[in-house]
Amino acid sequence: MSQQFSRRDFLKLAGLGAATTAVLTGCGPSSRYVKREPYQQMPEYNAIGQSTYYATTCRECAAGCGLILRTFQGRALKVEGNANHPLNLGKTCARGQATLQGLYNPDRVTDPVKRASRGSDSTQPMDWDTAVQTVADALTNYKPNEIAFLMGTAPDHLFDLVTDLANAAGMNAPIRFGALSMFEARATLSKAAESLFGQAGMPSFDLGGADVVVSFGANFLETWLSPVSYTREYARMRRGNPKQRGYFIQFESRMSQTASKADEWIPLRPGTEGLVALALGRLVAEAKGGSLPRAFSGVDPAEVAAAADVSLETLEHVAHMIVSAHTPIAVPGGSALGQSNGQTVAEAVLALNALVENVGKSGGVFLSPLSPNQDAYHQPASAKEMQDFVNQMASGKFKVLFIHGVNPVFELPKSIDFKGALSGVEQVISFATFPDETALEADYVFPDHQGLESWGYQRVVTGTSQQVISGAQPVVTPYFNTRATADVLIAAAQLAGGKFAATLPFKDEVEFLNSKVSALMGEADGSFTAPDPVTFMAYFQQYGGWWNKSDVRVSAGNSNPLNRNIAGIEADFVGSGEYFFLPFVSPSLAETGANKPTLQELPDPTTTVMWNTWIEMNPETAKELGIENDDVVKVVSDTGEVEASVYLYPAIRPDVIAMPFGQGHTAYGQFAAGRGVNPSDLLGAHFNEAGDLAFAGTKVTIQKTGKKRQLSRKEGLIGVYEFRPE
Amino acid sequence: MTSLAKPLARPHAEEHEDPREHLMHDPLPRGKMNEMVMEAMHETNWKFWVVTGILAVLVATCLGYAWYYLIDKGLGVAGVNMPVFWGIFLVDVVFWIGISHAGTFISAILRVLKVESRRPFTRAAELMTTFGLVQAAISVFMHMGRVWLSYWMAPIPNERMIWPDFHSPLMWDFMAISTYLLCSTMYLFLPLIPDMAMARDRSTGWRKTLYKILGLGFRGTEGEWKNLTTAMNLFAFAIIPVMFSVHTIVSWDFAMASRPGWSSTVFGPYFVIGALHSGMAAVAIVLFLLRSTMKHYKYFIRPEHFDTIGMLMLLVSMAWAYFYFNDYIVPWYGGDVWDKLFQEWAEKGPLWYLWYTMLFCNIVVPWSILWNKKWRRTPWLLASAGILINVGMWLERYIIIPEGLTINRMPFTWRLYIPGVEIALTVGMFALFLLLYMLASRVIPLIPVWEVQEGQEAHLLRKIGKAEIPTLSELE
Amino acid sequence: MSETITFLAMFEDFEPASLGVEKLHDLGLSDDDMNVISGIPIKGAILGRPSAITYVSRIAMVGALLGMAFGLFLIYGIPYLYPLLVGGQPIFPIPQGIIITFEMTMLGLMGFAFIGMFVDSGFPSYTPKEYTPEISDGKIAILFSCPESDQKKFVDALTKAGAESVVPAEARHL
Amino acid sequence: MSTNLELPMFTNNSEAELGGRWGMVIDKDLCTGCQACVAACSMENNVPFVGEEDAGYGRSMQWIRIERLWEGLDGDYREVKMTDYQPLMCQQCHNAPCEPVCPVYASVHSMSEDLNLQVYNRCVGTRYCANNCPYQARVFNWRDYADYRETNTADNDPRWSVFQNQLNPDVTVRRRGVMEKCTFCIQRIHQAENQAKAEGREVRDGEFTTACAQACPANAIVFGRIDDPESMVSLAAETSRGSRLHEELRTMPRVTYLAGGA
Amino acid sequence: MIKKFFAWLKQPLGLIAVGIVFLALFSAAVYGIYTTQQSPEQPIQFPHKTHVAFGIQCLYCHPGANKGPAAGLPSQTKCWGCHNQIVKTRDSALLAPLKDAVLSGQSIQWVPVAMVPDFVQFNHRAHIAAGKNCEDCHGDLSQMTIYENPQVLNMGWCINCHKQSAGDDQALLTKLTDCGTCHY
Repeated sequence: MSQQFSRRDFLKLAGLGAATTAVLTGCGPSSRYVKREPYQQMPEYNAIGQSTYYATTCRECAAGCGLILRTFQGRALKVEGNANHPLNLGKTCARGQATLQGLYNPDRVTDPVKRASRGSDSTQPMDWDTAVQTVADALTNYKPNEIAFLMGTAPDHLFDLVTDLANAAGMNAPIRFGALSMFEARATLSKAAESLFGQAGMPSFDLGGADVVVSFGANFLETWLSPVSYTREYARMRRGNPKQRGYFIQFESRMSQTASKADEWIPLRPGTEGLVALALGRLVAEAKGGSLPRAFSGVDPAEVAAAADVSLETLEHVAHMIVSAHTPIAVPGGSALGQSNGQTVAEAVLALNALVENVGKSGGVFLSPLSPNQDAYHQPASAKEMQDFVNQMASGKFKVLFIHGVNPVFELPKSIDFKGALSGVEQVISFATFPDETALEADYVFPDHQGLESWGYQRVVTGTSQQVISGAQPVVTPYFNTRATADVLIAAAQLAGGKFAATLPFKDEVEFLNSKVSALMGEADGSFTAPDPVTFMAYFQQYGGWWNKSDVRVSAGNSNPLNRNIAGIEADFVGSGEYFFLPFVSPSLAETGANKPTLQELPDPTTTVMWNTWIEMNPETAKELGIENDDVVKVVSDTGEVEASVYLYPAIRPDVIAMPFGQGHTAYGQFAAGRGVNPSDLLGAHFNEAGDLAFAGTKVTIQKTGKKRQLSRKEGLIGVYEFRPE
Repeated sequence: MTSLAKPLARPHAEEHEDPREHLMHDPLPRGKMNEMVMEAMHETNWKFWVVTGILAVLVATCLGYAWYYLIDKGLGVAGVNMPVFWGIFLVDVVFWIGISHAGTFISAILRVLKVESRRPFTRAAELMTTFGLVQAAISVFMHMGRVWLSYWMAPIPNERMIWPDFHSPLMWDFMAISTYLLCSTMYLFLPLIPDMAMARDRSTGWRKTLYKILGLGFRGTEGEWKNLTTAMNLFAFAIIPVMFSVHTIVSWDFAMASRPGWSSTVFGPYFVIGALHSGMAAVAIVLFLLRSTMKHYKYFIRPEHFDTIGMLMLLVSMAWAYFYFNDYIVPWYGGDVWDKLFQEWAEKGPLWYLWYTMLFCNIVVPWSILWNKKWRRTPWLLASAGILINVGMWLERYIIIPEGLTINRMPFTWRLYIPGVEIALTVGMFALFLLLYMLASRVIPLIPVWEVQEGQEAHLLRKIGKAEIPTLSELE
Repeated sequence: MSETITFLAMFEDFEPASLGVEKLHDLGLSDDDMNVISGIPIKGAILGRPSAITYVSRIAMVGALLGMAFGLFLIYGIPYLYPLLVGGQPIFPIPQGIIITFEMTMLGLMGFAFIGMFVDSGFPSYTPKEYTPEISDGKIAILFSCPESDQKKFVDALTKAGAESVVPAEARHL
Repeated sequence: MSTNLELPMFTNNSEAELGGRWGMVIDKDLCTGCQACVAACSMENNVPFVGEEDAGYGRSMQWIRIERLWEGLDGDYREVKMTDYQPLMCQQCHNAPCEPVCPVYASVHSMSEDLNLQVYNRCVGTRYCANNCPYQARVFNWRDYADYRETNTADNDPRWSVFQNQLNPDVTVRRRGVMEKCTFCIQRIHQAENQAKAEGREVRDGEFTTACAQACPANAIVFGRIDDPESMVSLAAETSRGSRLHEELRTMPRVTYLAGGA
Repeated sequence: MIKKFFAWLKQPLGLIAVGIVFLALFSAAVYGIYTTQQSPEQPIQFPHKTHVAFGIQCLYCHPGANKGPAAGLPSQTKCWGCHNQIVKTRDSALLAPLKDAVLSGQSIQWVPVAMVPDFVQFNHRAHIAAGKNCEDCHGDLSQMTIYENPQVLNMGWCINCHKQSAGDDQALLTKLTDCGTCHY
């Protein structure tokens, strides 16, 4: 990054601006403060004053949307969607747009560092050669099964590299984890899919083709699985067919952003989603006539109505809507699966889909296709598996732990004490780009490039019916002294020699990528073909990935879901409190957005609160407890307590308290550190049958603290609540 | 000089009232009056310097540093936000222009109507106009985002070939206020010339050179007097419409905006009467201060003057109440929903007490005190009524501007306004006004002696031949 | 004829002053040869003199016209020089024109009245003038010049008419 | 230089039908309130962030504000309904009330693009335009937010200037004391028109679009030429659901909102 | 004491002293303003005159002018294309910076002189498409050694030319005098 003054630097020096330049030009040639530097050699495709566009993949969440980055004289300026990419068709979400602030951010880790002691801020920079040597030593000094890899949710090229390395060298297979995968209960979804399709995989819901959508807690307009494609599907459902406007019903105890777009939001007591699904199944089956499938026979709608605090007429009305619809669809997700009986709920809802025979059809449920170079669906670690991993760490089974693209100290509940377990590991090496909580606990931090500066590809797990591998290429030269983790591992493997060197005989990451990508040349009806690997790689970079043109819908397997009996039981709750606790993922921040100021300042869609955590409480409950807006309140559960300001949210059940997940960092840069609180501190190690965290299965008590802290809202309280015009 | 003539007996004067009680009927020789005024100007005890010191410090910190801080850091340090883009800055602008209108009202309208009891305090009132306008100009420039570019508002040819936009009420403001400031300063200076000449003859040292310069070599020849009196008459007649136009234009800043609560047709006269209301009250306060602090001023400023001012205040407060009710009832009865909301917001919103204080100060206080002649004539009572009225009028503008801006047609954006550094700036401006006034009292004779004597001469009875006829040089 | 001496006659009050003026008329001085200096403006009629002529109002009228022209320029000249459209309002704003033209006319009127007074009375002139400080104490002075030979006649006539003092005036710095 | 007095700008016949070149249709039924348009707009037009305290006091600089109100707040919580999300940006009115009130021609109407322009370098910051806007679509630079070092760090930490790499060179960076608002991405309009003129053709519908329309995942925002009847935006505006905000004020806004619901 | 000083000032010698002091101050001020108007030192005293004399077109070294907003600068390799065959390059002191830059791979720090402020979005392509050529704005380069602005590039000068070139074509005049054309 040449340190020369460019025209843009002129703004930095001249205080950015309109007035100063006017004053400057007024009193003399402003050129005195600006130098203009021609390139020594003109880099290709960089005409003067023209922007160049590069295709890459968004790394903000695991969905893998295709982006086009506008760059100008070596600086990335604007993110735009890749119109050819089948997942997002040219569109992006707010976090995709703010990814640039992750690239140009003052808090990034700039050099490979050695931390004086775990948990201390003081680090002394190293050079990359010693860093690679450290990794090589880590690989060789310990037995292969004492080396563990912990990676982010996205199944990308690094995951393939590490998997090859681990299989060849006998190391532990890399584990993928992320707070989003925990809150989306991916393990529950894939196990429930097994009940419907006979094989594990990530179910995909074709909302666009449906005319009645009944969703049980699935926040698909917020951060669920693949938000951009599901928002597009939602729009197709509403206005895709001019003659028929889709009808959307949401069963959720809190009106989330998704529920706010529903035609009917039906608040039900948390934990009873399974019962309601079964009751609906029974009502629909009876309305359709024919035999009552065994799955739905064990439940009585009247009792369910009482248990779920929902009137029977509403259930009958919804059942009637499902029956009269051409292509109804039922979607399980979000807080519904975050209960102790999460898997039962998922199976019940999928059985409902089977009942209306929409499996595999347009507007129905189907199994997301596996990408070509993938044999079976590899599911990210469930919370239970993470707990076992942590126990192994604590017991000292692992001597070396490599962490890349995940921040478990912040994301895992405090009860699964990841930080404590780290003491059992001799050497912890983090590849974090930002000094987050986990990097604070690591011995070394060898910073990876930010997403926009790195090579790679990423398999698209769900959200489209095509097999997609989304490609990535650096759009700018790396801004700081960082290096790609794949390069580090390859170099370390060469140094380590033996089995390591044999599995990764590549000079660098790009060569590794070529080998992986050119394997796709043989695939039938791909989006592009090329005679030789070099042109194939060039097209791969240019189009932003490879996908097959045909629609690969994996539909029903042999297992008949309807005649299995599904236990209609209520979820059991942990904790002695009298309020249900419902943490939800903040739509604008999710788990990695806290370090980007533009995201921090995006108003939350439902409450318009910015920059902080809030507690949503029903105004009636608050009146009983004598709480007003902005009162600081302590929420206590069995495993912990947090304090935050209250937001009187009118559309939430009186016995439910909700809190957004995404803030409450203790490190991770100055925009995130010390801002808000983390609701996962309250969650205990309470899992559902599939091993996912029952995050919505906790009961808490509320204690007033008498303090008051103003929440920063985009809305004016006067016009919206207190003094509103009727 | 013992006058040969007897004072004119007032035909309808009550028996017990001593005719000498009226200034016009209690003449003193001109030399004596000159001496009294010069003495009042010279005698400055330590208390004066203490108060001036405090005011100077206040101005330096509250106005000087606070304004620098505002310019350096940007308007963020003030309390203005979205949607309340204009806060106390604009309240101050309207308030100070209101104060300045009293000066013109006294010195122009009362002069044109030949109300004799205006004579001793026309200059004090005119001084208030000029200093009030200085404050208004300051607070106009203070609220601008980039005040260092405000010269773009002046219609001077520039190399950009772009001129200011005269569609904008702010440009009418710019023109009107600068006209009014210029004219009222000229109008202050004209009657000052003879007094400067008088002061020139009676002082020495630096004062002598100053008065010599300001006196312009005035002797009092017929030609000079004729020019002076013609010019003053011209000014008296011309400045009245300018005064009415200035505050109407200031009200048009708000009336022209298509906002609920603002866009109403009655704002013009309503603001002008509001200006007179707070202006009269301010005059009462100033007279009380002059009377109680300046030496010999008890002779010049008498209860009869407070009586006139009091009657005017009562009259104007009734007119204000009429206009306020007019502005209130029309939207209340048939206005669109947003206007009604604004009124509901002002009355029942969180700042309801401001609304009630405004009504109390502007209507109840004047109507309960000023009808009684005896109360009207006690200076301290009139001054305190004046202070309350000014508080009421300041609040009335606070309700129209910041609270008016809270309510707009997009309920999502309604937001309370919490003043920031503007409070310091407002305090600084009050201090600057008083400071300027006190310093002026050391340099300029606040009583126009020649006008007072002219009035007294006119009220004497002349024995010309056999008949005793009033040589009312002024009256015909 | 022998050179003349200028005299300054001080009078206490209107009557003696008017008598003095009559005396001077009798002695053959015309109104233009004498000048009344006083502490307050005295109408000419009181002393039996024609009221002084003044050009202030004419100058003010000129100023008013100039102001009006400037106001019209602001409203119709500026948009003509650089037409910029705003908010659906016509480019030549008639109603705003009235406001601005009125303001500028008034400014022109008063500005030129002020200047007119300066010009007409010859202000500011700091040259030595015939003046005594008592005038500003309320006395009325008549300034006249008479041939040196019969100055005694003039002095006696005026002292008889009630003049306090009749003394040859010498120009002093004010 | 003769001035043709028949042009609409001289005759003020505000009955002139909507006319205009650029317009936008926002389908409130599809808008999910996900703030993607707000983020895209801020990234494209160098809109700075302002920090918690100022954002909470109504000083956030975002050019688009997603509004939502509530219905049925007084009744049972089950009956509470949130009104449709409504992204509100400058409506580019034909008779913009913010234009005549600016004393220095900073807010002026562009006759060639028929848009409302905000000339940043001419604005002196009286903020009268913001008061007069019935849609409150204008935001003000209360402090030097764009110069991140100055406002956000006590010691002018140079590392902060790294944010400035992301500034878009086609858009002026505004300093404190300047009013700003949505410009319908006029830099994109000019670039497209420039390109079209170079190739000697008119700008095709859909050839370029604004940052918010480009990013909106639900395709709720459609931008295009409203004077071309076949353009997407004109067709979208034809439906009976279409309405404009505060039409009774005769501002003739260019953004049509399609109501949600059946 | 002060009186004596003032008295001395009044007599002729004093007046002369005052005159001198005033003149000194005035000339310092004029010099101060003059320096601000001077464009700063260029790394190489590049003589446009000689290159134009060789018949080199403007677009050869500034290719961007008819393609986009910025005219661009020649890369060093372009200069070195000719200069390495010219003997003078090796030994003349003036060309030393070029030689050092090319050999060391550093880039030459040219100082832009025809600068418009940042709030003006100037576009070369539109002007060339409108038929203007370089001399109209940059002056006659065949006479100029180191480039200097022939006139101050301020708005008045631009608008004047815009109005003249629009003539009485009303649509073009509206476009060229429209604020949004240059300021956004």
